[in-house]
Amino acid sequence: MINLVFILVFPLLFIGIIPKVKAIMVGRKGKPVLQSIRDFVKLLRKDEILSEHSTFISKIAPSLALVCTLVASLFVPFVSTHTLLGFVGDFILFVFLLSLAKGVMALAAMDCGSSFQGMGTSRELSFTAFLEPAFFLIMATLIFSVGSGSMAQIFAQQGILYLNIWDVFAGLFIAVALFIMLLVESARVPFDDPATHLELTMIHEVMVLDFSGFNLALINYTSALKMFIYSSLICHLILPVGSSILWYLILLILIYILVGMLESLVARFRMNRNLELVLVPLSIALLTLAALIAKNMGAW
Amino acid sequence: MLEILIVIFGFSLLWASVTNMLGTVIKILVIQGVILFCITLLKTTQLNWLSFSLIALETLIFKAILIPWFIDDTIKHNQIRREVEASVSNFFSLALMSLIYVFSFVLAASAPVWSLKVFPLEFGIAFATILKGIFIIIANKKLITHLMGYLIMENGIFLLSLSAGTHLPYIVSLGVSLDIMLSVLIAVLFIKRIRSTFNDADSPQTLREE
Amino acid sequence: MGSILLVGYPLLAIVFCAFVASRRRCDLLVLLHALLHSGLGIQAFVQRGSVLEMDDLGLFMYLILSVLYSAIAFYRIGQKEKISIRDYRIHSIFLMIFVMAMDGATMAKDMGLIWIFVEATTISSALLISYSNKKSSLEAAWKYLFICSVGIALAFAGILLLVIAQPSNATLNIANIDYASISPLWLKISFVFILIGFGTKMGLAPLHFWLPDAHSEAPAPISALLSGALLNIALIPILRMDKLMQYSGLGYVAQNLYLFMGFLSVFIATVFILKTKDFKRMLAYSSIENMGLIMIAFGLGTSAYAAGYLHILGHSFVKAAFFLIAGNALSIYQDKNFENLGSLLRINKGSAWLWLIASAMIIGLPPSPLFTSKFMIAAVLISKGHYLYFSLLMLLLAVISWGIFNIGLKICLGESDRRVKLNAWLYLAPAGLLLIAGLIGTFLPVLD
Amino acid sequence: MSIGILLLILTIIPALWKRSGYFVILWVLGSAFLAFEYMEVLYSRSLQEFIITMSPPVGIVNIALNKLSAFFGVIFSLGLPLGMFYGHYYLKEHPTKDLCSHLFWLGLMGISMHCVLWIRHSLVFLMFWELMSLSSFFCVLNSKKENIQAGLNYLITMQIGAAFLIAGFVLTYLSSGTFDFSGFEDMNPIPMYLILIGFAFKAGVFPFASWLAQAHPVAPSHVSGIMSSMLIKTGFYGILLITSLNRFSLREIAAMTLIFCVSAFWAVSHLLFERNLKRALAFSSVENVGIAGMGLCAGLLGIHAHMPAMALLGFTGVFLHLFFHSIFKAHLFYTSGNIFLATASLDIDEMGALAKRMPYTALMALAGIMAISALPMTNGFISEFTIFKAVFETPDAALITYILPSLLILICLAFIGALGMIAFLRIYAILFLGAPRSSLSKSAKEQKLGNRLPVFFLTLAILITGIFPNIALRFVKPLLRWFDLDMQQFALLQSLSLKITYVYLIIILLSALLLVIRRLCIKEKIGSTWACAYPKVNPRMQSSSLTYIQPLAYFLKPITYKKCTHVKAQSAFPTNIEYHEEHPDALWDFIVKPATKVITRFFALFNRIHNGKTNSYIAWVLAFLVFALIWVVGFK
Repeated sequence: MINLVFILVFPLLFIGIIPKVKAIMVGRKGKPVLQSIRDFVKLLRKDEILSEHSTFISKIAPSLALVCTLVASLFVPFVSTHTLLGFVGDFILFVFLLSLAKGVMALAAMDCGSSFQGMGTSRELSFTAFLEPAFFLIMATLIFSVGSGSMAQIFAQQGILYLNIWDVFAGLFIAVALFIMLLVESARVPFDDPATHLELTMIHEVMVLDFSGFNLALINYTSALKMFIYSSLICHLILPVGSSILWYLILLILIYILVGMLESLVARFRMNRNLELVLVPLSIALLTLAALIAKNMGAW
Repeated sequence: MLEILIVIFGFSLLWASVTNMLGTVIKILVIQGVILFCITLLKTTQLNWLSFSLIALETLIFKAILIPWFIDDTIKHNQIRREVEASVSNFFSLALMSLIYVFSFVLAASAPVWSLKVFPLEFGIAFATILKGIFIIIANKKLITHLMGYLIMENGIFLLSLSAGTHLPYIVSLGVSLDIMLSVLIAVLFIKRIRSTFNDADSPQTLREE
Repeated sequence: MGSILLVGYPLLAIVFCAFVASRRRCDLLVLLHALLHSGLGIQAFVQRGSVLEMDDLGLFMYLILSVLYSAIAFYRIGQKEKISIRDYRIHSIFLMIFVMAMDGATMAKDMGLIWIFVEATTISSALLISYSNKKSSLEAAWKYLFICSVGIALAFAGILLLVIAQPSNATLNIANIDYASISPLWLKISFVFILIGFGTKMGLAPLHFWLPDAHSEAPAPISALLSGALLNIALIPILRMDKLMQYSGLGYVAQNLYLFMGFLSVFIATVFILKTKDFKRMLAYSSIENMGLIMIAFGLGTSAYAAGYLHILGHSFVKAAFFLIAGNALSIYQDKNFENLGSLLRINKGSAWLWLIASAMIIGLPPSPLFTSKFMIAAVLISKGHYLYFSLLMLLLAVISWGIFNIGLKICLGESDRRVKLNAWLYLAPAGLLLIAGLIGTFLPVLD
Repeated sequence: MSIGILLLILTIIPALWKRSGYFVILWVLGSAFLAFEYMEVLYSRSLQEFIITMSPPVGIVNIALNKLSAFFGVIFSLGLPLGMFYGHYYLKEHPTKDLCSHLFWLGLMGISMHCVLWIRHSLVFLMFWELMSLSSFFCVLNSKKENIQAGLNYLITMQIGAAFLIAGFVLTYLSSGTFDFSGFEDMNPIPMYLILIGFAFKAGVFPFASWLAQAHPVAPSHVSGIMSSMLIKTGFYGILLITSLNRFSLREIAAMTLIFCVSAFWAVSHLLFERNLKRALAFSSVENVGIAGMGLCAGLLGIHAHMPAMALLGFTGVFLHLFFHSIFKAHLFYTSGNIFLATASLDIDEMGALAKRMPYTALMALAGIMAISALPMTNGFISEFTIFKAVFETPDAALITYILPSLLILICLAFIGALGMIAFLRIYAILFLGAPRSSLSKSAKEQKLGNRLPVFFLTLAILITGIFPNIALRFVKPLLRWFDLDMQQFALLQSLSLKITYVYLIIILLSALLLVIRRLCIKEKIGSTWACAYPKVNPRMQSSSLTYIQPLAYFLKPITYKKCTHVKAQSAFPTNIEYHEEHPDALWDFIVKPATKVITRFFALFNRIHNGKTNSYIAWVLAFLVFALIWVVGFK
């Protein structure tokens, strides 16, 4: 049950860390960490403006997307390793729920009939074409090395046994792959700069260009939640089994700080170079899986 | 006596492959008709003299007299040019004729046991005539020569039936001659109608897969 | 007694026909002849050998002929020909002679007699073909007459060689030839001559050249009779000789020749179906193809004979119906080149749908018996291990079906507001034939 | 069963009198009887059998229903009347010239589809198989001149497929002695491959599926709906029949996996670039057959590796996917029919903002699109979920030989799922959302109730079987027992699906709650599109179908075959620059067209032998005489 509380409060809080870190890196003071929560509450009360071309989809899409991501996060272990819902092979439902959210958002983006949204959606979807298989491969590697079960069991209960080097090798590589997926999914720097104003270069931001008020709040919350899910998955993967909550929180903040530092140190990639890099998690997962199978076969 | 007649028949074939005048081909047909008449007479024995005499008479009338007159009349009527425009030179047709002779005699000789009634000479010449008849049809484009080639082939077949046919029920040989005569009559009728619709002597070639 | 009636009636009918004034009475006489013909056939079928002395093969061909003849008799009633009564009278007379000659061929047992009757059919049908004395039909008739009489002459040479081949009491009646004493060499030569002689009559591959011209120039009922019945009649002597060859142990020679000619015919038919622009010639080529299939069936040995007979049955009915439908189409369009035809479906819905169904049945789709016979031919081909031949055959048949349907669809589809009504009889005859073929196809009668 | 068939045959009478109304009613009645019969066989009695004896070459024909054919029978007897019902209204809007022949062929196609399921005798089966192809050919043709090419290609491909089947059946007849299907028990490999290829022709597997993409766009929507949702299933029914009766070696399973993966990839790569709506749906049929095939291979792997869980999940995935595919594919084709009736064009680039003009169709199409791209809350997801779960069962097994094919299935399934989703989101977005791109879509108006009703039933079916998967699982259960897979794994799956239903209910509840809150406290104002304050946003500025997937095309360049005509700018001030891109069917352009060209040129070589001269004909006679004599006399 603590997870549920965790999900509702913390994502927007942690999102605030990143601009703070970027500002400090540059020597500025930066906006306060709680600013994103304040924006969220402000937007909730605002009225909405809908384009005359928009249909019922742009009314229901943001809420459906939020609900799907919320329910998907119920499978993910946050603070406590016992998740609300969970069954063997629930990661398939998890992935498909996320793609449903993305799909609905893609449709909603195309709804207002301007060319920017089309451009944004096409880029966003071309990323998903490679992330979904990557996630499945990551799950296959984990199941191969750790044994099948629900997401909670795979990530939390088993975790990496630091004494066996193969587990460490597999776990760390998977963590890197997940980290790249985190960057892509939540539209962070190397792939898409949230702070840019030039619509031609945006990917995620331009999809939601036409939303305002209540829907915009929901969308911001959904992307924050998604980032929170991925970072929590990474933490559980790295932390050994049974480590305390404190370690988990520290690692979580560390990930957010890492993202913030990454944003300020690394410049954006060119648009088509971007797509090539999206293949990286897929290749990492494939590589580790092949190595593990070879190990099992007793090649080494 | 029989062999001499058949050899003369063979010579008439050689002569046909050399000539290039329609008139001479008709003369050859007449000669072949007469030879066949004599052969049938020679072959009549007491058993079947009635049927064979009938056939002999009939060959004489049709083969020697009626058909050549008919063809001669059509040639005069429709001003067909006199020569036989064979598409191959005389030398080549003569060479081919000898080849046909060789082939037919090899075939005749190759029959293992010769207890049968057919003498190799008779069968060889008859078989050669058939092939020669077909060759004449192939070599020429004119309608009339097609008919004459067909008649020479008929003579060859008639010679074959004579040589094989001593025991043949006469009904069949009668039927043979009747059929030949009928088909030739129809053919001549056709030539008249074709002559009137197509104005040239060559056989028509309109029906082809363009 | 039956055969006397069979010969007597036509002679009387011819005499009447010579004097009768109106065209209707000619048709009536022809119709009576057809009904008598089929009546006798059914009675002969019911009590074997009582009425007409003919063996099973003859009876089989006779029945096909009688069904086709009655269909054609009905069809002629519907036809409106714009020719003088005198020509029409000659046409009816020669039609009856033609059918009489074919009956003779089915009844005769002695090879010599069969030869005479087949020769008679050639002569009588030559005149029927040149019936509309256009330039092309005259030429087609001449070619038909000339090539067939050359072939028939060769056949007679074959019969003579058959006589030579029998040392002791030579007889031409296949049934009582003693197989032991026959000399194999002469028998082989005589078989070659007879096969080539009657092969030209049957339109097999290298000897088929007269068939497309003759069948496309002849009027619809005649070409239906030609390709439906005459090609089978020419098959009778070959089958009788084939039985002789089987018993005297030379079966393999005959089968090799059949297979060779069969495949060659199917190949030639494919070449020209793709090329021809005239839909009646396409039908003639498909007759060549089906005759080729029949020869393949007979070339595959006794197990495939049932397939051969079924194919003959199916092909004659469907092809005759198809020719009658083509006749209808010709009377609508007056032009045979299918490229500048079209929209038959709008002009005359009945004959368009008949056309499509007939073309579906001719290429052997289920309702037609050709499907089962093709299946059996394929079965025997594979069981004998000729996988290459099987795949080649299937490819050729696929190309042919493409050709036939391509022409059929180009004719039937399209938009036009011209509407043409045809006499009811013109639909009844082909539809009846197709129905019979369909019934045979589904209930597959027991074939001996 | 006989009453059902009798009623279906009776439908010919109204067909011939152009009474399509009565035609549909009789069809519904007949199918009801048949459905009852199929259900009875599926759930209670094992075999329902009687014999027809025919003449010797055919022999005894036994007509029997096993569970597999009963399963497909139920799908047919539900789908066909719905198709006819939609056809009735479609033809009222878009009348064809000769209605009676069209209805006759439609009825015949339906009857032969049912008969194909019963016959247990290979020759008679082949007869109805060819009858089915013939009647569907005439339905596709629909007596229009421009359909000739597509119709002919369809017919000839079916002929070649039938040739394979003939070869296969004959070989089994020779080896097993009977024409009966019992002869298919563990038969030797060559006939099995031939029969599988023959069935693959109809099922639409990779090398033989190009007929599908040509036949469907030209056929009227109800015919293409029936064909792609049910006719293709007869092909897959054959494949399942063979797989259920013999054991496969590992190499064969790996080969089948490869074929199905390649077929799905080929289909998706075309689906992404397709502009014609019905061609896109045809390609997606091939893709879904590929996915079902992958499930089949997962099941076979499970059986081969003695992993009961994987086998059960694989086969459940196959049957569920076939059942669901016939639902949502029919739904999408009938929607495309409605769109065609509304806008008289199938090119998606001319559409736009149809949701505004056709709200109901748009809503229902959303459900269909979600189903086909296997998004949760719809039945498409359930089958893909089962197949994924089957694949994830393998890692426990140690052997590499089992892991490689399952890994291949996993990767392909994931990729194809993602690409499929993108393709159908693209189609939905461009069709229904944004501003109208052409006058056609401006003038579109909602279809009458008759057209929308079948689509509504199918949407209902999608949502119900999607949200409560237990219904479908219970429908598939007897079939799995017939395949003798262990049942307690099945119980696990049922409990799992119960959990999924809970998840869906939570989602629905929460989103309803959220929307109510939104409705209460938020006021909406309609303004012009923001688009960064660009004043004149005209519809042509919207992204077209090709720009939508342009970034993705960068990746798929190696496997896509693109034909583009590009008029470059000649001078500094170019008069006309033109760029036109199209994605034809590579298989057809590179394999079938050159093959036909070679064949026709080869046959053209022999054209001149018929040159009209009599003496050349006699020369042929003489030549053959001499040749035959030498041949006969030569061989002693």
